[in-house]
Amino acid sequence: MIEIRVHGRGGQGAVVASKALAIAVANEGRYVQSFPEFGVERRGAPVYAFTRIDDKEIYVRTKIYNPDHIVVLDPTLIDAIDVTDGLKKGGWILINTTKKSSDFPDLVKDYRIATVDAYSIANKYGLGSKASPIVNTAILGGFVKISGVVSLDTLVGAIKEVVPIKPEDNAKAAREAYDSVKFEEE
Amino acid sequence: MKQVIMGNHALSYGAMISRVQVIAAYPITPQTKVVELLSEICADGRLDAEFIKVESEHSALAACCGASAVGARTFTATSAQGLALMHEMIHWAVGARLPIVLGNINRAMGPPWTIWTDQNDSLSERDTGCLQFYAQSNQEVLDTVVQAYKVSEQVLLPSMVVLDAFTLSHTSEVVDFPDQKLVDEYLPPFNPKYKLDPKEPHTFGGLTGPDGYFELRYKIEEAIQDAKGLIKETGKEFGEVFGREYGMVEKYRMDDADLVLVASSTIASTAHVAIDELREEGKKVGLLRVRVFRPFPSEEIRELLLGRKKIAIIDRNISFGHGGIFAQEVKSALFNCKDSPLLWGYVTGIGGRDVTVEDIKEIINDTMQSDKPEKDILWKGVRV
Amino acid sequence: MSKKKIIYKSARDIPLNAMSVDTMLFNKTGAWRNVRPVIDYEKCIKCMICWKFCPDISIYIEDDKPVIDYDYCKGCGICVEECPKKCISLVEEGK
Amino acid sequence: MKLSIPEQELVMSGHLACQGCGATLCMRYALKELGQNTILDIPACCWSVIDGPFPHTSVKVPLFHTAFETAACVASGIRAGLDILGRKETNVVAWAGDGGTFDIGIQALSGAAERNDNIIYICYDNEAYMNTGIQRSSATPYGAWTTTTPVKHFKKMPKKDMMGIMAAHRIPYAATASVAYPEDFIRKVKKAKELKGTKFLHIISPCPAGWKSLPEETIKLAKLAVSTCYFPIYEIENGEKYTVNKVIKNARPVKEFLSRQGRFRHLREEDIAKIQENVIGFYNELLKKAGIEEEVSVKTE
Repeated sequence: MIEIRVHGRGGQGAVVASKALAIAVANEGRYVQSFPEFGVERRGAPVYAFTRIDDKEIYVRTKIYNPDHIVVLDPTLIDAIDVTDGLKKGGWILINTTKKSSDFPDLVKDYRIATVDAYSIANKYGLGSKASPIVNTAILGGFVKISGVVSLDTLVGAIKEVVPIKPEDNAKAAREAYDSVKFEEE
Repeated sequence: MKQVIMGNHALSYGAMISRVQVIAAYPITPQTKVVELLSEICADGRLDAEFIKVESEHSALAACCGASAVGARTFTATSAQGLALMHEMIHWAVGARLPIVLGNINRAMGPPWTIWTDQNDSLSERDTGCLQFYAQSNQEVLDTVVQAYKVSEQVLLPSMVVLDAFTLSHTSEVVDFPDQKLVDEYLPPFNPKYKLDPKEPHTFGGLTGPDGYFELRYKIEEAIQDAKGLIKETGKEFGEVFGREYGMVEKYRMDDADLVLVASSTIASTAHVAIDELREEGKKVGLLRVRVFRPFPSEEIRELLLGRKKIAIIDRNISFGHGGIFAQEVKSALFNCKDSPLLWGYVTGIGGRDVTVEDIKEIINDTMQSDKPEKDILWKGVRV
Repeated sequence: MSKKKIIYKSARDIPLNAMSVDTMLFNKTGAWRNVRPVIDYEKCIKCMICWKFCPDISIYIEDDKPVIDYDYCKGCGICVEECPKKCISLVEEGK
Repeated sequence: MKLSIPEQELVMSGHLACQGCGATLCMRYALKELGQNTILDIPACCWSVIDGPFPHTSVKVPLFHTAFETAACVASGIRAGLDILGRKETNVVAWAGDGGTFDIGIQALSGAAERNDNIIYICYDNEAYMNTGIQRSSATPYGAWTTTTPVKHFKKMPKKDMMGIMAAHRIPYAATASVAYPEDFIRKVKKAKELKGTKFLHIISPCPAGWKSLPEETIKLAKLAVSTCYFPIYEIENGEKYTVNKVIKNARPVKEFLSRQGRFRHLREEDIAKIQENVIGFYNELLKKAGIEEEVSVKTE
């Protein structure tokens, strides 16, 4: 079983990201659950979205307390909240940022850091507004590369299924992030 | 001083002598006399109260919530469809911990239209956390309103005082009016610690996540359990001051009874006569009247029913798909107990069909002659 | 008024009717923004229109001039839009 | 430095409203005038969440959260309680969104208005059920997208004329306002405070999330709502005396208001023309009721 937590802010598409990933996993014939942190979503306020993946039917129906990997759509969250809460040692942290993983000294100690500049990719393809670009599909491309949970093509297919507008641009953003994500290969 | 008054008016006078300060009510048969009298009482100054004539029962209890939240003693009354419409606001009064007293005239639920009595309306509110008192006489109606305020205002939960349509609401009988001065001492003014007060502003009822809601509900259960002791205490004190003692239940000729009939409201009242007549025939039978349904008197039920040979329970209600509600609750109180007696659950009197002394004697005799109940629900008097 | 989120450890100390006992000031909503408004006091004519239209009450008045409280400013940009002198600019949050 | 509105703040920072939320400004302005001696009751709406989770609050006055249908009748109850307890000076304010006012709470509002209970009912109108994720309400305008009026079936009914309904109740005072003109809104809150009986204030309050508009343009939109006559600003006393504030002689095309909002992006020219026609028609009716002879025309530069 693989458990993933996506961190974002209200309106940034964390929930859609988790859903797109779930569809991709299902399209590859595996079992999946995708659910938001059910609470009060407000534009700008921190939100969480979860995806659970397994090869057999998933019976557990609780929150995810110890994710294997986390995805951080909004870099400012890193100072605002403890994004690593419960994260399994050695898990991936994919951060939407222009910084390098070495710029996160205290994270690098226990976890594997990957970075991708999803903001500029999103702006390049006109996803969301300048003030709040929509980075969810871009960053998924990066996540699929580092985690390998599904193939890029399956992900792109799922993204086209789930995004409300600009399916092609979202697909391109995912592919570009897939190629540009930076991480140290062990 | 004694007067001959109907049950409805006993409710109004109960509110009057409790010096309620805000009334909000909407008319519904058979409760209309309650609000009509209260309107006169307020108009001619016998009661210094604001009476809001609202446009629906839902708004009636909502207005009461507002008034109670600022610290005014509030009252409303309704029946059947009106009580059902209030359901959301009964939850609200409980969650906001507002000690409103609500008179409910038991009336069967429509459709079809009916204005006659049964208990399905009030019993449908049994899970809300609102206390429930079932009176068997107009005197008890009046007395219970006063006691309900005293209990509610200590546990900070609303109370429902229930009386039968017509067999009490429109039946006049002698009622002794407690002396107002003594009532004022017995029931001090409502003075809540926390209320809506600009001088000490608080918000009530804000969004509460799983990290706090669970504890808030636990405290409600704690409070309604505390109410058991308070109900006995205030009932005893009422006896000392006014000469009529009340408790969670009423025991009638139960000491050596092998078979105990459990009943409530006016059926229980009639049952006194049935018990007397059967006693004359040498049958060792007794009556346990359940006066308080919430909080449920489990302790009294165990203390008074365990060890008996047989129990017959009369429900003037039906929880569809499961049976009489008093029967279910008595069974659950006796479960896990050693030598819990066999229990016959009878459903009768639905929709106001009269339940006579003969009917009750038949129920008791049927129970005596059978060695165990053939079915979970024993319908009595329905033409099948 | 403490600046901490209150979590009740047990039913014993929780107020009965979900009554508030503190403000929301613990919630530094400044963390929500990804752009921040910055006032150019050279051009500011102290008309206080920015103070007037701030939904987060995070522009306060200090010796007759508007000061932005970045603890709470959510970066909505209304002040930037409404400033008659266009002397408030939006700056990318610490990228 | 003279402020155009009272300086006191009875709403505090840290509340949970979205960036650029109009509703927070409505509350901020109302409380500036209502002052500390005020009790609010709030049914289900965005403000039920904006105020903050238990045990925290963002307002400095007592607030009673209540069920969706009951804003007005709870206010009536609070008023009765206060009056009998001799606290007649306290302002009792029902504070609700458009859903709680135009739809589920209209019965209780009509009841209070018919009884002329001494309360102030303020509806901040963001034109849909925003707290539950932008579903249509009867306050949603003709043509608008919401999650329950998808683009192919945008809202066909016009916005319910709540002021007309309140006028029919002959209440002492009903007025509309815009969050872009706090001075005007606060003057009306003050007037409501000083009158006895039921007072109804209806304030247009843009919602970036629901209108699919930019957070920074909340005030700009609230100004355009007025200058295009989309949301006229006026007062009605005792259901008959109409006063139009900010009389618009030549209105900016309503397209300027609509085009800045994603919820109208799908509208074709003929839909916009229909809206323009209705907006001007209604405004001219209003002018007539206020005894103003000339009619408004649409600027076509």
